[in-house]
Amino acid sequence: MKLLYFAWVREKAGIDREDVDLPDDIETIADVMAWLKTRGPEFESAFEASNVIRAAIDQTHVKHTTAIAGATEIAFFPPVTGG
Amino acid sequence: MKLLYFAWVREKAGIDREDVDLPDDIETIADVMAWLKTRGPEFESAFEASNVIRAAIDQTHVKHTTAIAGATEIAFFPPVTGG
Amino acid sequence: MIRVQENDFDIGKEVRDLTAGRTDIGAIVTFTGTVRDSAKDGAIASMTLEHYPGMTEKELARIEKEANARWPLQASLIIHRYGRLTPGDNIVLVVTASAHRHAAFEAAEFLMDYLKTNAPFWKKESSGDGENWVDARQSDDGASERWSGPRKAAE
Amino acid sequence: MIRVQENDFDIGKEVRDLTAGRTDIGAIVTFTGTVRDSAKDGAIASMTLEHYPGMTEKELARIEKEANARWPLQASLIIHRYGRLTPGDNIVLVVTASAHRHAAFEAAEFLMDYLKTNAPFWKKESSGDGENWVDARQSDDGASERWSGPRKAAE
Repeated sequence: MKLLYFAWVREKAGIDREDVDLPDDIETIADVMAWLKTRGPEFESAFEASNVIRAAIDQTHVKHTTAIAGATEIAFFPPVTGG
Repeated sequence: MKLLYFAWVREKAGIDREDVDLPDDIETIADVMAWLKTRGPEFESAFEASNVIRAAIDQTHVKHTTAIAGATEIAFFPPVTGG
Repeated sequence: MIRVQENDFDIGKEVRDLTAGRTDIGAIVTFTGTVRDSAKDGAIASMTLEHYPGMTEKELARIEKEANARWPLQASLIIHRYGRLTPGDNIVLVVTASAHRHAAFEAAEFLMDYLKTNAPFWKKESSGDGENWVDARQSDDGASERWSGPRKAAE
Repeated sequence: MIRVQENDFDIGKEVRDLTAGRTDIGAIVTFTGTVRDSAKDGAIASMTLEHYPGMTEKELARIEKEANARWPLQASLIIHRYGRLTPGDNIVLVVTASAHRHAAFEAAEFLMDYLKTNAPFWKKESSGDGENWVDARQSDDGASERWSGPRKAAE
């Protein structure tokens, strides 16, 4: 699975993109974030306030409860401020 | 008194501006229009639908009931369509 | 600022001139009215705008002042053309600049609604069928009246 | 049409290109968002816009399509810049063209409200006090939600 990080999520995680093998029991965006938090202090810090972090699957906004089945690219970022 | 006419009021009256001596008993815009109508077929035609004609005293929109006392310039025209 | 002129305007240049050197503006709204080829009775060949010199400037200035009193604008501009125009030509330009977008949008809409009902312009369309004075639209009176109630929320 | 670019844009040129040769347009609204020097904690030296290449284009196209479904637009354009900008610089341009002004105004406001809440951009301000990510504003979520109710009246 391709994971992307933007803005302060990227800065805290210390990485902007990576390819990872997600554990089989991960079903939703929330599961991915919970798993990411276990990957060391940078990710723990990046996903500490996970309730404010937004996600996109294959470049479409999704909720934390959305299933990731079929996804090829998941992005995590703070609330957007376009315009 | 300086009188000005615009758009189809001007075209029907056949004149765009004139200086006139108004009779002493004329008090309001409505009085002026009623008097203008008596000045021949062109003015009768121009002011026939007097209810739709708008007026300005010294370049400010006024109502038909507005008194003309103190005016130096009165304009008559159809509803405006700026913009 | 207001201008009544026969010649055309360039939106980009007008915005640049109005906002040059300013760093307190976050939102700029422009409205451009153009001659639309949509006469009820066939294609318009041209449109002639007649106006009331003197009163036009007075009304535009009054309307602009009113918009600045209602919304926190950093800058505003109204340009209105007169004379003979053809389809696609610019008629009017309104520019409003504010710190926040809602004020800029509302002030621009307000200016246009008031121009429609208060600026002393009259339009004569020429088409293959002859000439025709454009009627003022009742919907424009309605659009203008909506601003006379309680003030709409603005940032 | 949508464009995501690092370089600046000229409002006048964009409007001309979008409306060239058209005689079915009566109203053109533009919105330009600019960098405002108004950080809570002192003067901004610069602002850097990060975005999500690929998703940005997808979201802008989706938002533009939605506006065209809701209002009778003759033409529309969204340009969004990214990279390092300084106070006074242009950030975003929205252009809507319609036969009537209310549709053009409403569609432009709708586009801006949705850009604020849906376009994947993030802004980092640099000032004398250091760097700071700009928070998304709750008022922007509210502005976006107002379009999810019954459709507003449009000509």
